[in-house]
Amino acid sequence: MLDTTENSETLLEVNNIEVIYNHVILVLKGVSLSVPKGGITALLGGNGAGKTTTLKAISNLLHSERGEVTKGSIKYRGNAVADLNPAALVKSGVIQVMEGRHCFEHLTVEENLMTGSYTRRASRAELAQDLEMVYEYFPRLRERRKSQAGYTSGGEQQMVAIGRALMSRPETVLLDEPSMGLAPQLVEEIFGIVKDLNEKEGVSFLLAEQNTNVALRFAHYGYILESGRVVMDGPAAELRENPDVKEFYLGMSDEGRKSFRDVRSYRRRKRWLS
Amino acid sequence: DLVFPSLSYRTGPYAAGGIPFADGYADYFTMVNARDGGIGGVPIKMIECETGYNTEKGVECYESTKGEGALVYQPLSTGITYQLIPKVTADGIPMHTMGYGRTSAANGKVFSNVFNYPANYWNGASNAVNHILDINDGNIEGKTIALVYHNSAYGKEPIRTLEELSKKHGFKLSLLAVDHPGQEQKSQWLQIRREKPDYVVMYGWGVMNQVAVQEAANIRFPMENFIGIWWSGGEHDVLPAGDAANGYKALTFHGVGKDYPVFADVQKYVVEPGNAAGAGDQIGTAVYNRGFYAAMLAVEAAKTAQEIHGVKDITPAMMRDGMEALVIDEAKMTALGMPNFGPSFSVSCENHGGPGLGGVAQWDAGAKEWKLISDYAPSDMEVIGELIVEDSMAFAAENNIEERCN
Amino acid sequence: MSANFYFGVEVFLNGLMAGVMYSLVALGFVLIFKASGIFNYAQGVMALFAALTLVGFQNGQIPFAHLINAIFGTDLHHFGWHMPAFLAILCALGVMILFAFLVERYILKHLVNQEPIILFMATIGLAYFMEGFGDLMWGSDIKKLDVGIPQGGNIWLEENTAFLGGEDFYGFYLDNLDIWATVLAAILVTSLVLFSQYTKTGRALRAVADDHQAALSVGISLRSIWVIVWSIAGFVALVAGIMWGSKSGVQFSLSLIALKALPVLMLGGFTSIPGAIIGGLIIGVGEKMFEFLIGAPFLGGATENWFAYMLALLFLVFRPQGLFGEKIIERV
Amino acid sequence: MNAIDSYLTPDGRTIGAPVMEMKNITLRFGGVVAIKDISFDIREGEIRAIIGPNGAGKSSMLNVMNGFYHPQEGEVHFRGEKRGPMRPHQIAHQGIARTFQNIALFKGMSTLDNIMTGRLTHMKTGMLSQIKWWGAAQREETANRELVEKIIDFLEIQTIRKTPVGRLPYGLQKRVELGRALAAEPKLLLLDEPMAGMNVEEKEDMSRFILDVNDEFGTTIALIEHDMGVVMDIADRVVVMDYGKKIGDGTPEEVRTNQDVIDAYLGVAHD
Amino acid sequence: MIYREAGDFKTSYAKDQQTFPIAFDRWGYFITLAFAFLVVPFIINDYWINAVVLPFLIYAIAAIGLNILTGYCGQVSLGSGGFMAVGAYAAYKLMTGFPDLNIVFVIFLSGGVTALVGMLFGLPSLRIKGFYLAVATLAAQFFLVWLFNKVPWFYNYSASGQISAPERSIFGYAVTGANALPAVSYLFCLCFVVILAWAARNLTRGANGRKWMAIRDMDIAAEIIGVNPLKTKLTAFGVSSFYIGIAGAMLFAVYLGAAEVGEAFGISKSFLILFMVIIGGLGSIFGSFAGAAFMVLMPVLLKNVMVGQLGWPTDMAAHFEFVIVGGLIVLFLIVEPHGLAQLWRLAKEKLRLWPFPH
Ligand SMILES: Nc1ncnc2c1ncn2[C@@H]1O[C@H](COP(=O)(O)OP(=O)(O)OP(=O)(O)O)[C@@H](O)[C@H]1O
Ligand SMILES: Nc1ncnc2c1ncn2[C@@H]1O[C@H](COP(=O)(O)OP(=O)(O)OP(=O)(O)O)[C@@H](O)[C@H]1O
Ligand SMILES: [Mg+2]
Ligand SMILES: [Mg+2]
Repeated sequence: MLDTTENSETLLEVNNIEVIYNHVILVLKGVSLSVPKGGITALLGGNGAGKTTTLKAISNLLHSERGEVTKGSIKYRGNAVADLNPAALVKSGVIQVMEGRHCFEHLTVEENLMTGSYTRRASRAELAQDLEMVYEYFPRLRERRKSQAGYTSGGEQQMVAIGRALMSRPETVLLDEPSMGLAPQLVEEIFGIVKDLNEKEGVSFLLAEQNTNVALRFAHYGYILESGRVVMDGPAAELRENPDVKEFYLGMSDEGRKSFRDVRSYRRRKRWLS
Repeated sequence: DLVFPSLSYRTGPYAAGGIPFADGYADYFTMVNARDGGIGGVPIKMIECETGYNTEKGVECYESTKGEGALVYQPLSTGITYQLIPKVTADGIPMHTMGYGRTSAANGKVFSNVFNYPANYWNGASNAVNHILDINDGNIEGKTIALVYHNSAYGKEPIRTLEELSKKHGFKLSLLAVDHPGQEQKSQWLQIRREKPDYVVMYGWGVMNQVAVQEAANIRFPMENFIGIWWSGGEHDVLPAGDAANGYKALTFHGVGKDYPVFADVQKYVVEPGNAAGAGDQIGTAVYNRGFYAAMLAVEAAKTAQEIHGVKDITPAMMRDGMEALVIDEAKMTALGMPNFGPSFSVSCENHGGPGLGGVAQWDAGAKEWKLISDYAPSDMEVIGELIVEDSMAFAAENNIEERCN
Repeated sequence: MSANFYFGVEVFLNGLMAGVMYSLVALGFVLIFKASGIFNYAQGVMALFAALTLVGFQNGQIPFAHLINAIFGTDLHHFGWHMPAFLAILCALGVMILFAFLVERYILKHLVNQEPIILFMATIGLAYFMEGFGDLMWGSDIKKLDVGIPQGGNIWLEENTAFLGGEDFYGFYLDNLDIWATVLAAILVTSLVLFSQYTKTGRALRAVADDHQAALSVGISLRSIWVIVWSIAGFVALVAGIMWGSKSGVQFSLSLIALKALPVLMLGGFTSIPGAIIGGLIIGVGEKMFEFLIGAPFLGGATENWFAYMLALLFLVFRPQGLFGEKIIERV
Repeated sequence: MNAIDSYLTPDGRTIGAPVMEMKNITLRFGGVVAIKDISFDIREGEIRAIIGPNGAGKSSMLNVMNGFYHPQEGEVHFRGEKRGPMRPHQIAHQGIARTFQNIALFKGMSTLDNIMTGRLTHMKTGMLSQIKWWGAAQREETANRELVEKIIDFLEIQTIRKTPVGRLPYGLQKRVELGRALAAEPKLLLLDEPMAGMNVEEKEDMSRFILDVNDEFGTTIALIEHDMGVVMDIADRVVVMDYGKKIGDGTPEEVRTNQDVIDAYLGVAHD
Repeated sequence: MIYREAGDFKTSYAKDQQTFPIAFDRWGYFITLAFAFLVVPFIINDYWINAVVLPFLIYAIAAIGLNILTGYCGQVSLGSGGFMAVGAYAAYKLMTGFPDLNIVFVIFLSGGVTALVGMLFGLPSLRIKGFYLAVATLAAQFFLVWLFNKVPWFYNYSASGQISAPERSIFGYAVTGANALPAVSYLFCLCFVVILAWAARNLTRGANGRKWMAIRDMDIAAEIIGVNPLKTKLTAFGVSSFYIGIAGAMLFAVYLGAAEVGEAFGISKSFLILFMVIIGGLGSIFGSFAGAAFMVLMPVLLKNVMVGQLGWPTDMAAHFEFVIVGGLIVLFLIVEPHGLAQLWRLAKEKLRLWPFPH
């Protein structure tokens, strides 16, 4: 595993941001995090913690949801993100894979993938090669390349969404729940791909994940978000050893993995809340 | 002040006709104020209110102006007229619908407050047929006349009359409806091309007129056999078709062109001081003259009212009496600088519609002007009168109106 | 064959031609819908505005003269030049592109990711606005538009087909203007189809229509897409404005041609450029033939307006997405 | 197929007669064969899992069960009767409710209203008494509201009762969707990846709910899930699909050790 | 704290379901009603009633109707003008055919007739959706207008095809015709508005409303949870047309007094009502009122300011009116796509938090 902590440059810096939806709903209450170049950073947390919101704030997609960053700053390579429109951001190498797939329903799978290369000036041959790469990663997509994305299964759409992002040859990928709805085998594969890209091509990742187990296995560093605040952060290996994380995010108790059948509704209070 | 509201429409689909009319209506009042210091010394106050040819806005305009002591309404829209008939009757304000509106309002026995002198739609239909009769030495047995009409209350008005006349004169009538706004009339004109009617009479308004003239030119229908009602006889209706429109005829009940002494006054008292309504470029056009004429009739009626009641500051009720007693003769018009500008006629309690005299104007594309080619000739009151009685009595029955003037 | 048959054929041909005229308007709708999922009600007003601008340039009218005169008491009307048609068209096109920029800047930008009906409403608001604005700028009187396109029956055709139907038949009547419209439409459609199917931008257009947010997320700049599309739509509006304006003069009613384009759109499918043409042909022929065979003889005429819609409705019941529209994806 | 009428689960519950039987179902979309000749049954009171790789046809299978897709071949038997051609809403009235893989909540409505829609199949007052409101309509509304409030308590979503669901985070939306399905008091509940996008803690909760529903109301449940831990723990029997075919069927234990299943789906044998 | 809901606890579900759960709102509502019934009739004059109040009330009914269809059930309709025409002509035929029939019945019956016609034109909605449906409803608009224009039976064979409302009275007071007193026709309309708004509220808050909204938000899912789409859409079309028909009947009989179908019930009417619904807020009864008020008042206000106060030429004022109304519509949509009702709601949320920002 790459050691990323000290000397590598910080690509993305989120500084104490506050996000409000619809002028009234305060969702992020001061979130700070940083993504180092060449690192895989995980953003963990329960439902509604604000992971998606954080990612959207970074990729500047909040506007279209009537959300606003009201405090704090987000910098990519030292430039304030707020000044860039989403397209410019993609051009400078940041791409987001949105939660819930968001494929272009009426475009075929292949056309969907091709839209990923929209900001690139690449030759046909290069594009064909990249397309080939995506198909290598997801052979299932090759079979379905001519069908309209709207008719593919949930998992296939997830693959399309990820493949589409890869087509932009990004420098930083914001992955929102990539494992959602994917078969276990494929989850492993996807994280394998993430790791691959990270190690071979130096792509940095910020990934929001519920599947803490896998996420922490592949990430270098993790942040845990709860109700719009970062409650804990640290190198992935350390987080994995934290007893609270173990209990609440990895589903382990002292005796090893608990059975889902045995959990009771009763819950222990999380240490950081006390 | 004597208040004359002008329910105009300078916007919307019928603005092309609404603008010149409103200009003419306004300019006459301006002229009277500047030249004579008003009517009998009382200045005129004209309140313009934009209706956009929309009935609801028309009502709003009516309500907002009637409180000012409006003397007479000239709504320039058949739709608004229908709306206002009960209202003006209840409020005791007269309404003048000149050459449009509810034709049977000519029956003063039923419609106490509505006037439509000097001519109405049915007169127009008969005038057109009479003109055709004239050309054909009084015999049009077996000929075909096609009516191209705006598919609305207005356009449908002449149908009954024409049907009666066709029975009487033995011509064949063929009806062609054109839907609002009338940009696309291919079907109708192909049908005309196919059926080759001898004459085409048109009841159009707005863009429908231009398209019809253009289409007629396109299929090379002989223009001199194409006769429009007065509302289809504006310059803007024929100009777009260029030379092809040469010879097109339109009915009229007032003078066309600028060749009247009164226009010198307009020039002097209205245009030169910079008080012309609108852009001031409409003077002398057919529809401008119509507005001008309408205002003249209103002023004359007001004068009559002042005479009858011996008061200068007349009320709407007095104005109504003035209108009912209005007499327009050649001497009066000459004195006004408008010799032969319109037919001579008089209004009475029973007859609010005047004699229904109408002339024919023909378009000279080279000179770009209308030329009056006939005298103001009477229409077939035998037929029309009967229809008017029938329709107005039906209205009276529906609304429990007792006949007046007995 | 009887003359009646040839009359039928003539009506049919003219129906085709009328259809082409409708298609010219429908194309603008399709472009914008395809590219952004916006049902642009303002398309008709855009055609009017484009035509007004064109005439204004041609005649050297001073924009807002009326307003200026009213405020400053001046008496301005014309610059006093007469611009050649070609130059005036270019200038009008420039104005339409500027318009596209402004629409993006002040309206669309703020409405990213809204429901289609909201965008639709915004375009109606825009239509209102432009209607008033166009009138303020150029005046609401009727104007004659002439860029040199010939009008009137095509005599050559008429003379050379007169022998077909015997004495009562004069030969086929086709309006020269319509023939021109057909040529223009063919060129427009071909180039637009090529553009949207085979270019990167074309693909991006379709992506934007499906999902604004996702399009943003892959780096498609909605702003430039919208400016491009609205510019093209502005151009199409200009073409439609020229053709319809030559036919009926330029004035308010020109904006109502949008209503003639809607059934075409519905029948051809909101997202299909060829659909706009084929839909137009079907609607044109359908309404003219119906009026010829049934409407005028039996129903008292003026059936065209509703019949076009009914015809389209009938088609839709069998194909809810129109003839060539993208299938509506229904999944759970 | 299965000769036995009932069997006993490891934890001692009795599983009854088949509620739903799928017989030789084949479903095609143009050239794509989503389901190829699959048969299996779901028995009274059991939790039946359907697993398989992406695009295997699991969701399509649920869609066949609730009548949204009509298979080209094969029969569906519900409670012993063969099902004729029926519209999905009729099937809902027979007592089948479901949740969806891509959340299909009614975005413009509050949580409460969404769950109340689940009760629609049980609400019968006519239009006129609705207009009048006082009386029958209000009584019915209140009665159903009480039941729905129970479900809300049960799912622990009291605080978001009046929030429009569009604003809710993903996990809560899934819970609301479950609530909506439960509100219908279905005989058979179909769940399509109810736990996707949840972390372990939330999955534990969700598992708890599912088990409780099954326990307390005796609802039969068919469940699609990719988390093998969950499936192994809470399912009574598992069907495994791959490319539209059935490649395994049996208890979790049997399935887990089935080599075909390991190859096609699990990748490695899971603990 | 002026606006508060804290401390306003509900002890039963019935209480929780009431229309105005917050006491403050409830009182505001009662006061408005009392004002409308007890004060307005005495202070109103001819101008206000005819230019503003009557159209506002009548359009509010139509807007509620369309809101039921479009806002609650998600079916965009551009046929409202046509349906209003059905109401108007039905009223005309009933009034002239059965002179003794009470005007209240006439109006309700007209609504009923319109409901039937609306359901007929609603049939294609099972297959046609979204904008395709919107455009398809134009078929109804154009066809109905053509029909009423073409078939003389509808306008009792009058020469021009205009219909005019004969005088009818209730408790001896004329409500239609020229002799109706402003206060009488105002109260007459107000009663209808209150009853219909109340009925609409009841229809939309219970099972029916939920069915409609389910169809609106996701028709497939709705069908799968047991909503019969055809039946639901048809009831929406029916109820909606009922309201719109009543509005049409009143527009003709009480407000305009005379009408010509193409002019009074043309396509611009359809758009006008759709505007009201959207500006006001889809899926909100209050929004229907707000939208109607906006669209009726705004032009009158603008006109009075520009022509009356500033003395601009009428044509320029009219052009500016278009520019301003169009601009405002766009502005509203940008500021709050969910309409005035949502703006109001947000304002209340803010007030609730006041003086704290969040
Ligand atoms: N468009 C919106 N309008 C209002 N509130 C919103 C909106 N989007 C999200 N929220 C609120 O913001 C909070 C954070 O949501 P977010 O989607 O960021 O959570 P998340 O961590 O991604 O959760 P999940 O794991 O379920 O996806 C939630 O409480 C949600 O209700
Ligand atoms: N309506 C449809 N039209 C065309 N193809 C379809 C349709 N529905 C499903 N398919 C195809 O059928 C196959 C099975 O889809 P299904 O959604 O059932 O998969 P799944 O097993 O649920 O997968 P996942 O775990 O990814 O959700 C897929 O390849 C999909 O593309
Ligand atoms: Mg999220
Ligand atoms: Mg699935």
